[in-house]
Amino acid sequence: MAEEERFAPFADAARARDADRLGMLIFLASEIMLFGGIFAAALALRLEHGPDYAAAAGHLKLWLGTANTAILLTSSLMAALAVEAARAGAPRRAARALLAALLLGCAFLAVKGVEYAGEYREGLMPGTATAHFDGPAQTLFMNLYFVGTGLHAVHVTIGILLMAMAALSQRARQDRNAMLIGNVALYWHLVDVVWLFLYPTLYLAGVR
Amino acid sequence: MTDEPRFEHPPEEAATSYLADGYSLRSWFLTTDHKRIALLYLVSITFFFLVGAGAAALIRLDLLTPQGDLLSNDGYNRAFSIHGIVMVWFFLIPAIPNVLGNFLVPIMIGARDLAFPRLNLLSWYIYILSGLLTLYVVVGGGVDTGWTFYTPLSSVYANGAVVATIVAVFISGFSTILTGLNFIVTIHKLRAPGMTWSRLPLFIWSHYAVSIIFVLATPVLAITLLLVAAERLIGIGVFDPRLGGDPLLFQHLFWFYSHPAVYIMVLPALGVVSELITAAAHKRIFGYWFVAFASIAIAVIGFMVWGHHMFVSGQSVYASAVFSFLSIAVAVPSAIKVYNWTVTLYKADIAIDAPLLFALGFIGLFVAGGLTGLMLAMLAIDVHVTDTYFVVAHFHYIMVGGSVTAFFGGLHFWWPKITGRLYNETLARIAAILILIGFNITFFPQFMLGYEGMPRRYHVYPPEFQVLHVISSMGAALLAIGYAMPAVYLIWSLLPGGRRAPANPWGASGLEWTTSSPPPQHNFIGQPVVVRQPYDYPLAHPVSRDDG
Amino acid sequence: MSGGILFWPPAASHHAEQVDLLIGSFGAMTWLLTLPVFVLMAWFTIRYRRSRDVNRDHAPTRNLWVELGWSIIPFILTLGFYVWATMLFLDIYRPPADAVPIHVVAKQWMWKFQHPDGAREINALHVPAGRPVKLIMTSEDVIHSFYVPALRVKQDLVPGRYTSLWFDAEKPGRYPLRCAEFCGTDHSVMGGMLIVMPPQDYAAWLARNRDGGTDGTLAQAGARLFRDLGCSGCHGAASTVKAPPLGGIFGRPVALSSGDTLIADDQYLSDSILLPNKQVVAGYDPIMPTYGNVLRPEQVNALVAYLKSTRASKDSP
Amino acid sequence: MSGTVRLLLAWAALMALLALTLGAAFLPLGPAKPWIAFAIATAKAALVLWFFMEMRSERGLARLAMLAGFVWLAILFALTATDYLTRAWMT
Repeated sequence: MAEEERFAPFADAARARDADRLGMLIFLASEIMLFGGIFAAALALRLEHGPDYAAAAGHLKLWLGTANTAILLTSSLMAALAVEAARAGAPRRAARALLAALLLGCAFLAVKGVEYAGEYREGLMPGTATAHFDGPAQTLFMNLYFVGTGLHAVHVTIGILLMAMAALSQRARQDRNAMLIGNVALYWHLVDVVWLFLYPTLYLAGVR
Repeated sequence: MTDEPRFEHPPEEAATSYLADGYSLRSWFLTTDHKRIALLYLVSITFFFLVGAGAAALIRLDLLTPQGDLLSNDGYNRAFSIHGIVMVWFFLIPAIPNVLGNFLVPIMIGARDLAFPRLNLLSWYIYILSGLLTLYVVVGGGVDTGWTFYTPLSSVYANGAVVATIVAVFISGFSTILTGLNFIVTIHKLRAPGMTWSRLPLFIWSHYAVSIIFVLATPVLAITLLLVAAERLIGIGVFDPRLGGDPLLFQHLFWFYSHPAVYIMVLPALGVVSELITAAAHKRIFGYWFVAFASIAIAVIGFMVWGHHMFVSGQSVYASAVFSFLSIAVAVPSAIKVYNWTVTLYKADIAIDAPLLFALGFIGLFVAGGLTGLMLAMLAIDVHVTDTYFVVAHFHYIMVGGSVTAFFGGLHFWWPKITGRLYNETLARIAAILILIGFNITFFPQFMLGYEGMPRRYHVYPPEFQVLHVISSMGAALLAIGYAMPAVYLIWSLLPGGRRAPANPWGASGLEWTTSSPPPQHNFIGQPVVVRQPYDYPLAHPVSRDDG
Repeated sequence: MSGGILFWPPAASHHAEQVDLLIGSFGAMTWLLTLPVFVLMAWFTIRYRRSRDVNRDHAPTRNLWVELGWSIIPFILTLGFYVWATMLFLDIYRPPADAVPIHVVAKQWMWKFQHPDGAREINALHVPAGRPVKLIMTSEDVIHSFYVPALRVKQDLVPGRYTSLWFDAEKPGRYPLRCAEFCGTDHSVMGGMLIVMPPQDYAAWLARNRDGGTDGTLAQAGARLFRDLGCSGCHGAASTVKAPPLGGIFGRPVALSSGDTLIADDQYLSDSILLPNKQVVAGYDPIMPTYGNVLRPEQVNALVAYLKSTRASKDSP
Repeated sequence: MSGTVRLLLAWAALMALLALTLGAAFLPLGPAKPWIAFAIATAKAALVLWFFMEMRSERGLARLAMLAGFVWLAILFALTATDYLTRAWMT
C-alpha cells in the first residue's frame, strides 16, 4: 500500500488524528444531549412536585452515591494519567493506569450493584415501589433514578470494555500520540461528567 | 475564451469511473465509497418513498367520501401513522443529505471521500435495519399513534405495534447522528488546499448547518422515545399523569427534536436551490455571506421555537408568547434567502432548464409554506387553525413542496454527474410543471379546509368538506403522475444507448463539475487546488463570453 | 356530493370576527411582501433568459443595506401583528368574573358537560347567547382538544390537569364542536354540537334538564360527596385530626410548607384531592390519602364546586 | 509544572469540591441549595473538561464542539422551564 493511502481519505497522519478526535468530541456532544432528556425530565418533576421530589430522593443512599462520585473521579484521573504515560512513551505505565481506571470503573459498578440490591430489598424498585411512597410523584422519582443511573451504568460498562480493549492492544499502548487511549479516555471522562450532574440531581436533592 | 482555468489540478487522465470499479454485489454492499453509498441510499429512500406514497394514496382515496368507505377507523389511523413515520424518518430526513449530500459533500470540497468511510457504510446498514423493522410494523399490524407518538395515547392507550415502531425510529437516529458527525468532520478536516470557508459552496454551508441539528437534536428524540417505550412496557410514568408524570413534557422533548427536524428537511433543500439558481443564472449568488449565515442562523434559532407546536396544549401562555416571538424571528433568515435568490436572477444569463424550473417551483411553494408558517406562529390565528388541515397543508408545502421539489431538482441537476447520462430534457420540464400544478391542486384546498374547521387525522368528516377533499384527491393523482415521470425517463437514460454526459453539461462552476461524469473512484485525478471564489462565473467580472 | 364549497366558516362570537380580521390583514401584508418577489422572479427569468441579448453590465453581487433592509423591515412589520395576535390570544385566558362556569370532561370518545346548577349532557353543550361562558376542562384518558370552529377557539384537555377557556357566543344557533387532538380509533367521530340559545330559552332548557331534582346543583352534589367520602371527618371543625379548614378557601392565598404561597384555584383544589403531597399547607403534616384512584373527574368537579360555594366561618368544612 | 502534577492537582481540587458540595447539602441554605449544588457540579465538570479532557491545550474548534452540547442543553432547560415556571401565573 502506498504511503499516502494509509491515512486515506486524509493526506497525512496528523490530519487523520485531528479528525478522529474531533469526531469523538462531536459524538460526546450528542451523548450529552441524550442524557439531557433525563435531566429535563428530572427538572420538570422537581418544578412540578418539589416536596415529593425531595422526599423520594431522601430514600437514596447518599454515602454510596458520594463514594461512587469519588471513585469515578479517581478513575478519570487514572485514565488521564494513562494518556499522559502513553504520550511520554511509557507503555507499561499507561497499561497500569488504564487497568487502575478500569478496576475503579468496576468498583463503581459494584457499589451501584450494592445500592440497587439494597433498594430492591427495601422495595424501592419500579413495580414494587408503591407501598413505600406517598403518591405517584415519589414513585416516579424513583423510576427516573433507575432509568438515569441505569443508562449511565450502561455507559460505564461500555467505557470499561473500551478501556480493556485499549489496555490489551500493544499498538495502542505504544502509540506516542495516544490516539485510541486518548479517545477512550475522552469517552470515560464524559461518563464521569454525566455522573457529576446526576449526583446533585438525584442524591443531594434528598438531603434535609 | 482566454480566461485562466478555474481550478488547477493535473490534466485528466483516463480513469475508471466509480461505477465501473467492480460489478459484484460485494463491491456494492461492502463499499466504502461515498458515491456508491449515496446510490445505495437513493435506492432505499426511493423504496420507502413508495411505501409512504402508498399510504398517502390510501388516505386520499378514502377521503373521497365523508364516511370513508375504503378503510375502517383504525385502518385509516394506521395509514396516516405509517405515512408520517415512513415519510419523515425514512424518506425526507435522509433524502437530500444521504443521497445528494453523501455524493457531493466530498466532491464539492475537493476530498476523496468522507472523513469516516466505514462509518458512512455503517450508517446505511443501521438505516436499513431500522427500515426493515418499520416494514415489519407495516405488515405486522401497524401502529396508530400518528408520527408524533403523543402520550398517554402512545404509552398506554394505543393498540398497535408501538414499541416496535419506537425501536425502529430510535435505531434510525443512530444512522442520522453518524451521518451528521461524518459531515462535520469532513467539512472541517478534508477541504482541498485553497478551499477556505469563504469559498465553500452554499450546499456545503447548508449541510454543515443540518449536521449540527443531526448531532444535537436526534439524541433527545432517542431518549424521549426510549422513555415512552419504557413507560409502555414497565410503567415508568415520566409522561403519564396517573403516575405523576406530565404529558406536556413529552411534547416539549419531542418537539425539541421534531421542530429542528423540519429544518433538517428544509436546510439541505435551501442549499440545493442555491446551487441550482446560480448554475442556471450563470452568476455569483447575491449576498453570499447572508445566505451562508442564514443557514447557520436557521439551525440555531430553529432549536428555540419548538413551543409553537404547543400553543393550545396547556402550555403556559407566557411561554407561548416567547415561543411565538422566536418563531417569527426564525422566519427572517428564510426570507433573506428568498430575496437573495430573486436578486441573483437580476441581470443574469438564465438557462431555463428543468433544474431551474424545479428551483423556481421550490421557491414559490416554500414561500407559501413559510408564510402560512408565520401565520401559525401568530398565537390567536394558531389557536383556530392548529391541528386542522391548515397545518397539514402548511407542512406539506414545506416538506413536499419544498424539500421533495428541491430533491427532484437536485437529482436532475446532478444526474449527469452521478450517472454520466443525460435524460430527456423535455420530459423533465413537463414533469417539473406537472408536479407544481399537481401539488397546488392537492394541498391548496387543504388550507381552505383547515380554516373552515376540518381537523387533521379525521377519517369521517362532515359532508360540507367533501368537494374540497375530492379536488385534493384529484390533485394527488396528478402529483403521482408527476412523481412517476422522472422514475421513467431517468431510468430510461441509464439503458444502453443513453446519451453520455460531458463533465460539465450545465457550464456550472463548482469542483464537482471539474471532474469527469461519472467521477473516478477517488473523485479527482490528483489533488485539486482551489484558486477562485465560489460561483465565479464570467458574468461576475464582465468579460465577453463566447460559449453558449 | 352535498354542500358545495364552503368558502368561509361562520363566526359566532366577537372574538371569531377579530381573528378573521387579523388573518385577513396579515394575509394582505404577506401578499404585499411576496407579490413583488414572484413578479420580479418571473420577470427576471424571462428578461434575462440566455437567448436574449440584453444589458447585463454591473450586476450587483452584494449590498449590505439592501440585505439589512429586507431583513429588518418585514420583521418589524410582522412584530406589529405579533403584538396584535398575542393580545387577542391572552384574552381567551382572561375570563370575565361573571362567566358561567361549565365543567367539561372528555374521554375516548365523548364529551361530558356539567352545568353549575346540576344539568348534565353528553356531546351537546347548551349555552346562553351573549353571556360569557368559562369552560373548565380535563380528560379522563388521553389528550383531547375542544374545538369550535365558529368560535375560532381550541384548547387541549389534558389528563390530570385543568385547562380552561372562555367565550361569548353572541349569535344563537347550532355550531359543530370537534375533537382536534388525535385520540385513538374514533377520534374523527368524537364530535358534538354547541347550541347557543337566547337566555330565556337557555333558562327554560336548564329547568327541564335539572336531573329530576335528585342531584341538585353541582355544589350540592359535591357537598354530599364531601360527607360520603369522609372528608368532613378530618376537615370538619369538630375533627380531632389536624387538617386545614376549607371554608371559603377558593380564591384565597394559601401558604405552603415549601415556603411558597399560591392562590387556591381549580387546579390547586383538584390536585390537593388527587395528589395531596404536591402542595402541602404550611403547618400541616402530609397525612391526607390520595383520592386519585377513587374519584372520577366529574366527582372532583362537584367537590371543587362545593368548596367554591362555602364561606369562611359559618359553613362546617 | 509537569503534566502529571497538574492532573493530580486537578484531582485534589475535584475531591475538595466533592467534600464542599456534600457539606453544603447539610447546611440550612434554603432555596439556594440546589443552585449551589449545581454550581459546584458545573465547576467540577469544568475541571474535568479543562484538565482531564485537555480542553486547555485544544484549539477553538474542539472547545466549541465540546461546548455545543452544553449550550444546547441550556436552550432545552431554559425554554422548558419558561413553561413550568409560569404555568401557575394564569388560570
